[in-house]
Amino acid sequence: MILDADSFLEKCIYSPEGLRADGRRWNELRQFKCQINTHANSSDGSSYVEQGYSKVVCIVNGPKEPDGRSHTFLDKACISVEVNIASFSTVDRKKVVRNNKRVQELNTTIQRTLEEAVLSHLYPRTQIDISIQVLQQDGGLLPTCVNAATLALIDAGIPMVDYVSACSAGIYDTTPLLDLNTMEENDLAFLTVGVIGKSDSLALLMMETRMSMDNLEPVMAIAIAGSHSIRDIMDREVRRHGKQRLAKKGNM
Amino acid sequence: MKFSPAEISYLRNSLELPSPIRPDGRSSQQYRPLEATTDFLPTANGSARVRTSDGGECIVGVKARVVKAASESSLINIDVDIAGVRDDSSAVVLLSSTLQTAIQASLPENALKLTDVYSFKLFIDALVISQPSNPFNITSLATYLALKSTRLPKLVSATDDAEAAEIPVFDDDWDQSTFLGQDETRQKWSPPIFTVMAVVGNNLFVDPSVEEEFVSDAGILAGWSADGKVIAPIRIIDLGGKRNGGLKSTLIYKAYSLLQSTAPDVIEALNAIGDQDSLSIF
Amino acid sequence: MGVISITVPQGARAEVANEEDLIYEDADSDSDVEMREFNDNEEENIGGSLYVANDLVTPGELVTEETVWMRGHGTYTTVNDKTYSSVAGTITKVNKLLSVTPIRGRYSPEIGDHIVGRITEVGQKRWKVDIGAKQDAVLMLGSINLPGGILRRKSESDELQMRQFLKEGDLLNAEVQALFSDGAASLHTRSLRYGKLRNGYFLSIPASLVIRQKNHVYRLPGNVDLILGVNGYVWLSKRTSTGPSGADNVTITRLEEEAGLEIYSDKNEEIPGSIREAIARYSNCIRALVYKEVGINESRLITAYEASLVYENAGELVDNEVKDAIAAEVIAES
Amino acid sequence: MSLNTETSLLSQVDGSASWKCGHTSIICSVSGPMESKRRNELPTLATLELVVRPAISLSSTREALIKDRLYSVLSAVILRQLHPRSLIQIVLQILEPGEDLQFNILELATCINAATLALIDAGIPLRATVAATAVAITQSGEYIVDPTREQLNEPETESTHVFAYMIRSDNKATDLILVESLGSFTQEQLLSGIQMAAEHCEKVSLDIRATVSNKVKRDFIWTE
Amino acid sequence: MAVGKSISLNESQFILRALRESKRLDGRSFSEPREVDLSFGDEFGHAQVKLGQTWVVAKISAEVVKPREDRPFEGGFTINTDISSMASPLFENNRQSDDEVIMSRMIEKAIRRSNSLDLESLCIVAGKKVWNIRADVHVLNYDGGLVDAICIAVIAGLLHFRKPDVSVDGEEVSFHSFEDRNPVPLSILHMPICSTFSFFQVDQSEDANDSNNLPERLDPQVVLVDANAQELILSGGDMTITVNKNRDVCQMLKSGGLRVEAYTILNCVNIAYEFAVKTTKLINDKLKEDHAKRNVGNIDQLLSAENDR
Repeated sequence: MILDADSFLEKCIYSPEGLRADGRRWNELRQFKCQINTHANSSDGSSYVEQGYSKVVCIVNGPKEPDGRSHTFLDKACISVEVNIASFSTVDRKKVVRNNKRVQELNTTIQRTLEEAVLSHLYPRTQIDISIQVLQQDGGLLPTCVNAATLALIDAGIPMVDYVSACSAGIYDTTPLLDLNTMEENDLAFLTVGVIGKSDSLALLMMETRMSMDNLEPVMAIAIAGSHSIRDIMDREVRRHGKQRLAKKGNM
Repeated sequence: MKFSPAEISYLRNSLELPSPIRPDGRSSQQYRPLEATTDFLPTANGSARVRTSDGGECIVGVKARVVKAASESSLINIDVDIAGVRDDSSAVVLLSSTLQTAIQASLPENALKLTDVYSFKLFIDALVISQPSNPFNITSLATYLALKSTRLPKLVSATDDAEAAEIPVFDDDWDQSTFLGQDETRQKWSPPIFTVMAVVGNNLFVDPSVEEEFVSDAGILAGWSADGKVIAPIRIIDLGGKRNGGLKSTLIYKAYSLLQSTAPDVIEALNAIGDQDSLSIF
Repeated sequence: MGVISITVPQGARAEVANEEDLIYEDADSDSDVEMREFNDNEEENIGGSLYVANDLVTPGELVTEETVWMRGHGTYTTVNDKTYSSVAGTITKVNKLLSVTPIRGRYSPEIGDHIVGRITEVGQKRWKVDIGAKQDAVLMLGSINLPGGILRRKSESDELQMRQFLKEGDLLNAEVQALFSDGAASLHTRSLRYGKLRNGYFLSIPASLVIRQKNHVYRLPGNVDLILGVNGYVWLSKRTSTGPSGADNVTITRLEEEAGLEIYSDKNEEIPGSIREAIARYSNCIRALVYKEVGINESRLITAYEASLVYENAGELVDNEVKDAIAAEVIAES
Repeated sequence: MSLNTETSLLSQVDGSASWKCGHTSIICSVSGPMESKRRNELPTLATLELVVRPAISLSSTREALIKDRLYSVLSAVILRQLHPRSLIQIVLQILEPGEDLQFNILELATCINAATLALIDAGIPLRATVAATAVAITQSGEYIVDPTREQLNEPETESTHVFAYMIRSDNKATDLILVESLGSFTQEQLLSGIQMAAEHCEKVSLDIRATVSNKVKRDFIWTE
Repeated sequence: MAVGKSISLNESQFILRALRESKRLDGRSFSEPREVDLSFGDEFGHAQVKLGQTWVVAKISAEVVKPREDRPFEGGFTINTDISSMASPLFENNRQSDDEVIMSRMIEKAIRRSNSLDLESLCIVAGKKVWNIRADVHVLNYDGGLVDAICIAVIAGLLHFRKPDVSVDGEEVSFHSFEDRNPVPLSILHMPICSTFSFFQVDQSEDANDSNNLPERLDPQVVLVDANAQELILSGGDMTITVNKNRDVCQMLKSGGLRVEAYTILNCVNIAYEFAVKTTKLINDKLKEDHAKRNVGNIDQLLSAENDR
């Protein structure tokens, strides 16, 4: 339980010494922890991602027989995303209605971002359900969800062009800051990118706050670099888990 | 979930035997192994996660907010969210109302009271991520663990504010916090636990699996308090079984004794979890 | 025997051991604001060479630059003709075919697979069957044995009474006869070893743990028959003289005699308690092997069963420690 | 009173018309007959989907009332049996109401006229042309056809009426299809109002005819 | 936003082939938006925008409400963008599709969240009475570029709108009719202008149907500014950038779809900026024109924009 939320706010966002309120430097990610195959018994693919204090669980079911005509496409799989934000995920408890517009936008955005990476044309007439549970929020909701969904899809063995990794970055005065927490998101202009693989290609770009055009390039650059680092960490986890499973394959 | 007539009759016949054979060989009062973690959400006052071996999973977060006691109808609010189930469905309503009533009744009177005017209000939010069988068992167990791990910050301002209302101030040191319902003797409060038993013929089974629920005549929902006493409500519920005849009255008696014999073991196992530390929640 | 066992998550323990693997901070990489170079991961071994089989590749990883390979499942190529992996898995090469087998994934049917399935839908002249794959399989009315023998012609009345043969929820075992272009399977049960299932208990396990064999029907000690579907659907039943397993070499004449309407009966035979107990024990042995991700075949299952007899009550086998012990014994044996 | 009509001004729908009379301006679109949703399908008739959208704020009971009146007129005049199992979608967007919220006569009359014109533009078979007119009657017994906002707000104004006629051959307003009278009025007042409206509706019908023949001339310019 | 279920193979191949040859069917260049046709109605706050065949009307209205408890000094501002099947039968009445939700969120962010309307200037009596400004957007015809057109219409409508003058005497608030005192304009802090870019994968090879043959990662892509409805059906994804003439990017959204290089996006921002500068000037010119017209005829004395709903 964090009690000193107020004393937190008194600190400045970026000190003259180049440190942020939580002690990070401008280009430093928060602790990124991830695990795949966390829900082996109840899903085809699953993951758990922590980005700082943001924590989400993702469960993938499918490809499977579609639920009905409206979920059947003749040329590709039907991917649906449902984000559920737990009422206890924020510092002040807040019940989020499922059909709220912001959640709908989040669902659609994640779905379309993943569609760009998933080779869904390989699975026509099937359905892939992605369900994301947000347990705790501290900034970077969208990127954390995208990263968790990528891992869960890989865990489910669903073919993808490459990882989709997402990260946010903001601007403080003229200094770009990587991977913002809630406090920084409230005070700074920031954007979120979703990168395919180790390229500079963006499937996702979202900016909801006002930022000068001239700051865009450095902020986007650091966000892309951050996404690449996240891809590496995720790849490491996929390999760790893969090796562990291959070791067990010895039992076959 | 659909089953074939041959499967149903095999399962029913096995479960109806005088000494029943459950599909996984468990005894009537045996639970499936569970996995649990507590206190893993730093932004909540208390939290717990319970997972069953068939993939059922429930996460509960408890948050406290300072309110003016007079303006609240209840100081406890329980909200259950089952993935894929509508918020107003009967399963959700039954679950949250049962837990709400029982927890409210069992919580020591002044556990949430801060001052004459202010009080804590507890928000207990249960999130059932996946649940092949009836969600009652794991939701109740997870709620129990979450409440057991719930801590409230220590009040440092005056408790007497009847004359001059003053917003309460708390100690920033989390180590000074107290567990919910903890009294002067540092005795911890234990919330009630509910369980669902499946009825097949003359037999009762705790922690029924999906297939056992499907062939059951009905379910009996009952709870017990911390001291192992069976408590209200005791209710016959539908578990999705097709056979809906009446139940023999002796079954309720059986349910009582079954509960009484299992309750101490379950409480002991649950309390042992709180003492184990874990780094990750999965 | 305890009433309940509650443990902290396995993952938590594993993590303590490999904390290094899981926790990573980007503190040291002083990445410039310049956009990074494509592929700066030193772990990756890109070049003309091909990974050795069983090496792990992850999505987006270059598998080979050589253009001689035919690209199979789990790979893709761009116009530059390089081959990339699209899943996390291992590289397999069969002649000139290069594919990546995902570590995890749903069962993907192959022609000849012996599978167990459950009817989900009765349609026009066909059933839809859940076989745990990406799509439901199809069983055509013409691909089953009709009562009255193999030589009987399919008639319109058969079309109208399809539910009398197989209805929603019914279990059957069948062979994958053909695959559609989208990967869906077409089944048939035109042999007495296949058909509707009764007298037993169903459970589902990951298809990846089923070791493919010539025969997937096992006669197990304790008068129990097992159909270990390649798709991970398992059927444990009482051994019967005419059961699916007893009919390996059936002549057409016998088929005709036996293919009465009773092959679609929903009625179980009398099953003694001892067999029910044995079935429960076997199902727990299978779950124990699954728990430890040990591949399953006949001999391993028998080993597990024999090892389990130490525990007098089959219910003890649900405990994770007991599962560990049983699986360890099986691994030691093989 | 200035009248301004236009047809075929929207590209994505089958028929459209705008009707601007005084300060009331309404635009109407018609799509269909087209594929209907299974659950809305009628076995013997075309389904009529009608939407009336206010200029400001969301649709309220006021628009629901206009919609209800309009539906009774349109369902009677459209030959729905010619297109069973199909859907005809009619959307009316009020751009400028031209009257205050407590009134809806100008909007209702204009909606009917705009819808008729749009239906003709879409080529939907109709039993007859429908024309509507709004009338206000004052304390002194004065009849005001198509009153202005100010006239309606006068305390003098005692009752408001909308009359719609089906107009068949010879441009004669024969069948009264809608009467919507509010306020206090006498029997004579109503009857003479109806009489007066008939005359006016015939004029409106001429306007519709003029607009349509203009459109036809424009559309078939190449045939000459 | 792409609305439209299908387009014939013939048509789609024709359009894509033309794009490959750097041609658009309406003769525009790739980075050329359609001409903005802006006009104002008789009433204050009624703005009409035509962008090609796309036709939207924004109506601004004001009413007096009690402010939110947590924001006693701020007025309210709501934007309603409900699209009916008038725009195209592909829009369902009374139901918002995913695209419509994203679009309305985008307009919300572009105009409301970017603080283009000064909410504090809407305060009449703190904690008691504030103006609530409402923008109702009616989409009459759909031919792509919806967000762009709606945004211009709403901003122009806000600038055109006049609310009655108010005088406060202690707790007493009196509203002056337009005849009494000249009505007052809203305080608009900046003018966000949206530009939508659509991305196309124009394969060099004709046989793009080989499922195993994915396009090269760094394939040249076609980026169209302000695509029309037909082009949108074929687009692989789009991105909307909102900029004002002060070089502030107010909102950017590319929610999935074809991946695009970062430098392409930066180019798009520059194009969006040019469009914003041009459009801002256009809006100001049109407003001046309208103002001049009104002062000659003095129509505004007859009309009231106040709405007591």
